[in-house]
Amino acid sequence: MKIHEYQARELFSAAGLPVPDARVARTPAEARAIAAELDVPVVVKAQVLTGGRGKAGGVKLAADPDEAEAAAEKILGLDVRGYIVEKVIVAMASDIATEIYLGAIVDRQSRSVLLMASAEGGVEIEEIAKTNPAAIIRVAADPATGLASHQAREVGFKLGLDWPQVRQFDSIARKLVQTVVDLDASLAEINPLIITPDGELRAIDAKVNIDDSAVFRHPDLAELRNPEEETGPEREARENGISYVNLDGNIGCMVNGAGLAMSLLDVIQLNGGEPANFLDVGGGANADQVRTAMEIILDDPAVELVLVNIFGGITRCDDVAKGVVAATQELSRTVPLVVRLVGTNEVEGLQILEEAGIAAHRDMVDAVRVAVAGVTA
Amino acid sequence: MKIHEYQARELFSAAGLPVPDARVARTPAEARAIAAELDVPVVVKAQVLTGGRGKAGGVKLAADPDEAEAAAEKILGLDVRGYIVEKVIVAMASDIATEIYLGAIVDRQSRSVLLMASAEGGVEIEEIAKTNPAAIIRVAADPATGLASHQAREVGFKLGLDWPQVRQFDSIARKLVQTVVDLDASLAEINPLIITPDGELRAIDAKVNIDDSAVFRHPDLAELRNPEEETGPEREARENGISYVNLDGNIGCMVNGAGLAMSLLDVIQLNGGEPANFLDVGGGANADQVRTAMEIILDDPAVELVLVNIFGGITRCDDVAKGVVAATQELSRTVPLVVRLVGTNEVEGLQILEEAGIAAHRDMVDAVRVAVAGVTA
Amino acid sequence: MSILLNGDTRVLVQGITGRQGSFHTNLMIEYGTKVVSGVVPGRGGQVEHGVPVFNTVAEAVAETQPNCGLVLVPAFAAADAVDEQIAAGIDLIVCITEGIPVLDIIPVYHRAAAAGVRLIGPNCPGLITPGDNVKVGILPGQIHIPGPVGLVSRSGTLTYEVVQALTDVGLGQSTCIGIGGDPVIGTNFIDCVWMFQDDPATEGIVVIGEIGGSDEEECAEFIANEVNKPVVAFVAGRAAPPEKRMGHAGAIVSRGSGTAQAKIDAFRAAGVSVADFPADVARLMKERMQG
Amino acid sequence: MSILLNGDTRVLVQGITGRQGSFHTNLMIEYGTKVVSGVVPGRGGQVEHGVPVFNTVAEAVAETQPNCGLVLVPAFAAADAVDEQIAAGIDLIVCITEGIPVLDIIPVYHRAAAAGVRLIGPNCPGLITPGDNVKVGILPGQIHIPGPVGLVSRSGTLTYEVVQALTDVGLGQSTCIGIGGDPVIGTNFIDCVWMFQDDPATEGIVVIGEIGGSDEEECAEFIANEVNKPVVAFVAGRAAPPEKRMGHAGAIVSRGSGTAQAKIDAFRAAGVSVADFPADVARLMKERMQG
Repeated sequence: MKIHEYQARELFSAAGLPVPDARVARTPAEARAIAAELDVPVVVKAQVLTGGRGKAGGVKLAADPDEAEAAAEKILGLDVRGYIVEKVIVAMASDIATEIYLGAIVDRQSRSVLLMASAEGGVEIEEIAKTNPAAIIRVAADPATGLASHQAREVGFKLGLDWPQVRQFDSIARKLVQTVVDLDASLAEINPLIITPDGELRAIDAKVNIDDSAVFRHPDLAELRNPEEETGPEREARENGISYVNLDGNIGCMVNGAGLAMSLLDVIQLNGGEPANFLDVGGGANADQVRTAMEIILDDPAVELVLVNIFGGITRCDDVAKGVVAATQELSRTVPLVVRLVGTNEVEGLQILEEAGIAAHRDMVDAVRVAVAGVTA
Repeated sequence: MKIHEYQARELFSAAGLPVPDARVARTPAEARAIAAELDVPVVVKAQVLTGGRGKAGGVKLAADPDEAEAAAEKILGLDVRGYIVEKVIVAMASDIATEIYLGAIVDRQSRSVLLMASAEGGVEIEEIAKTNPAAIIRVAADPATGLASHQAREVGFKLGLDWPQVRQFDSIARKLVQTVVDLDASLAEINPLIITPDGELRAIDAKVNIDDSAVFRHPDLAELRNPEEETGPEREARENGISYVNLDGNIGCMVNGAGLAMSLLDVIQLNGGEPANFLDVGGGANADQVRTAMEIILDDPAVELVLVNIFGGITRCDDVAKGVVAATQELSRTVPLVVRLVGTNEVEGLQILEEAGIAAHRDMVDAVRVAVAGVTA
Repeated sequence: MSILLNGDTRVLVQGITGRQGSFHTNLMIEYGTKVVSGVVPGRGGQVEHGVPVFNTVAEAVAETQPNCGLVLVPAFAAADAVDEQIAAGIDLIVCITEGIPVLDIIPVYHRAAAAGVRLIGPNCPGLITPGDNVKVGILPGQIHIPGPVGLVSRSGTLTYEVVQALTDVGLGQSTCIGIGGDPVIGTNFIDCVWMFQDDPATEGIVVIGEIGGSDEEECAEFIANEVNKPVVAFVAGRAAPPEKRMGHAGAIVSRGSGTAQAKIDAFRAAGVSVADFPADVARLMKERMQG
Repeated sequence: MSILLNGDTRVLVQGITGRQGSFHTNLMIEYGTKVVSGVVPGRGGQVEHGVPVFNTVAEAVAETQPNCGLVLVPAFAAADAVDEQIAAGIDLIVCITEGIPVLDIIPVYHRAAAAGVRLIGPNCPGLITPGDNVKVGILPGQIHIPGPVGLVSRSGTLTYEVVQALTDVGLGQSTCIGIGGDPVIGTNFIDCVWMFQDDPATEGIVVIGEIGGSDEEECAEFIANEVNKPVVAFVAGRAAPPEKRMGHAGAIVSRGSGTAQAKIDAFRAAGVSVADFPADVARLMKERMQG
């Protein structure tokens, strides 16, 4: 689960991280008022659930309330990687002597919370990873005991900080790792962590992603979920235990199993088609779930045809067939169906489809070719 | 650091442990008022920093406010193992079907937080350890991750609890271990943890000892320190970094090093004398500390003679000698001195003593014999 | 021969009275697996599909001596269940449960590693050795036949797809393992490929990867250096958009890393044949094993 | 010969510029110890008693290759210092610091054990091997002479008392170790007695215990079963009242357990000679070694 910078800043503040004052504005007038109240040069920053807002013109310095209003005017409504800016924050601008990248992530390889730091702050970490991987300092923290002070100091000295700066860095790095642990975050990032000309460290940006599997035990974090993170169908799918990702094509896909669903998309592309979605209806799906999944797929007006690809293991083919038939009969919108159905109770399933006048394939690649021909015809 | 039951109950409540309502009374009238307000049968319990209050008559059931007042009348002022009762708590009485012992301690052998439980609750754990050691169930928790739920369940089932009780026990046991970890306690104990006839688990008593070495990082706990835990000299010693324990004899002892100080007491007893105190002036003690230590020793009016036993390693004999001489000259009270001084800068030290007219021994046992003869003469 | 499982495997099922636990216990027994005990707190003394149920793993171990534990309990309780099996001395643990908070599984992983316990999963379908009629988990037994191919996969149904294709061309399986779709899992590709390389009954190895992480790349390097048996791979997710979680918690192209193409390239560079679509794995393996 | 220390011991001192650190570094160097580096964050680049100071242990290890680390930093920072030395690969760590919260040292102890690191202390005077002119810690060098007696103790000054008595009767020491007076320590009596039993240069073993815990009792049992060299013990605290901490955090008779008498009885039952007062250890050892 992704949250906005302003939400992450509040979590960071609560964790004792040095986050400068900032407030949210939804209109240029609000931005002006906040800048007037802060009465210092400010930064106006787009709040979007994606990176790259700087390059898209979503971050602007403003010396006075007039400039802040003008900046907000330009930023609100911007399209940043497909997200429309609806909110900005107006934050105290800081004098910057040095910019550091600092992030804590749950790391697959080391099975730990990994602290990553680089003296090349302000740039996205994947950029640094590409251009100068040696500039990234990594240290693995034991999530049970947190980052040790000596680990933080070592990173601080490697960043070239002096001792008063290392002491601040020690506290910040340990709190950032603890934030990951306490919030079940998969990532907590400060980019840039700046050093002012006076030698003070400040978190100028804030980013937190929460482990979706752990949201259930953080009711306060669950409330931070932003509607724009998901499309309507994505939300409906999540609430029904279905994995669904909306894509740009016209072939609706219903599959049991994430790996099989991914490879169906691959095979569609390989054959010149364009999938409209990723959908994993889950293991052991019953007729109701299949019907709901079909509803979600058909909610996308771009869908011209639905391709059902089921390999029955725990999932029973007859259950799937019943759901498919029910959906075709009950849903208002109908599109052509291509079905591939094999595995547990395959015979019974095929029988049900046949009775409803739906033909089925045994081979996945065959089914894909028919589907692609169906939409391009 | 020991704290009172009523203080431990508050810590337990804050940790979410099921502690029945109770309030503190300093007079019989207060006890009556609390009983009247609770309007149920109550237990009146002495608040003393030691065990054994039950046997000493410090715990009484009271059916109504009259009885509560009478009980408090009898308990206030009682002497329990040398502690005079100044406060009681008046607590809701609970119907008891079963009594369980439950304690969490920092365990030397397993280097872990050890959970101990026994179906023979209400009895002191050392009694159970003597009479029926097999009745004590032990499980070691990793302090970094806390007691695992499965560890708690296993203990609960071994105690013979049914499933609804095990679920309550699971929560209680994990919170008790977490209390040890969060408070830097050396012990947290519920004795008895009772099961009501309705199957509800309740913590009827509460005991918490705090690791003295960790009090510095718990300012809130430091405020719970009770003056009656220490004598005035013990407090003064602690505040000066000196280890001091008041004893019943008449030979005041000043030693550098805890082991050497303990063995001085042993040798005094072995030779028929009675030490007035344990005192470790610390490694590397200087003249000032020696003078303060002498002051603390002489604060005890039972002291008839002071025996100084120094083996100079880091501690320098000349420093000690200066402190001893300063003390004899500046302190109002003077008693005979027996000094044993060897080790680093021994020659210089002996010289200083000699100039002040103080004789010194090289052998510890010789010095002890002279001291014992000095007080029994 | 095979890896991890054999005719002496004695399985304990944690969560045996649950909907999933009961259903799959029955299927495992039907397939031939020796399920010796189940554990559900508060259900001690009951019997499920003829299998005695205990309150704790410790009791079940003392009474029934299992050497393999299956975890089929809800996500909030699953890490604790794995930990209970580690503490009770079980040294092969298969955790099917999906949706476990990743920070719950990390300390348990390290405890397993320190105790020399092999943890498979979580969020995996388990493993099967057709030649011994033993399966632990939810893999459908009927599509498998005994044979020389070892298969390791991050995905469930995709595995079935490939297994069906292998079986259709007459290539049976020594052991098939689903290692799980979560970001942090107990056993990775290298662990399994290593075991298959050492297993005399395995003559060819199938690796089924997907987007996210770099396990496939590390496995490719390992194969290049240490494996002389033919290896065929398939990697799902070439069409997946970046920054979107594709069903599995671990299947995400994040910040430009973990793409299918990088994994496919790594496998090819290591001399591994990479299939374009799942069923093609069978054809390629047949070629490699004959070649 | 000796245990743990020898002529190749290269010592890193953490906290070298502190009051205690500087003072004892000087004494160690004067005694003959090879102190190769010091660590104090923020003091990197300085020199103390001719020894280079680094900001981190990792740097000091890379530059100066110590094989032994001494911790002489304040209590609030000491567990972190031990942990830093473990992480940097030092495998003999001596922690002098007194007053470390016991819950700080527990995770560090387990990390040391898992990494195969020997931790001595905390709250101990360190160790000394007179025959190689090497000492790590705060033991006064001048009272020691080389010889055949290995000594292990929970107390500092009491050790000096016994060592002086040994030296006075001409019994030199192979190695003397103070294991520390805290409830949780890295190395216990059994570890040391075991090493002394295996050390060809050690012909007799002195064990100096005190009230609190049951380390002495366990050591006595170990001696009865595994040790054939003469052992003499002294146990401090016969006159100590119950429930009172006698200086050391670990020296407390708690709830009737950990009494001096129980320990003395255990030693006697194991065939260990127990001295009535410290200096008498020397006489008893002389008798035992001649007998």
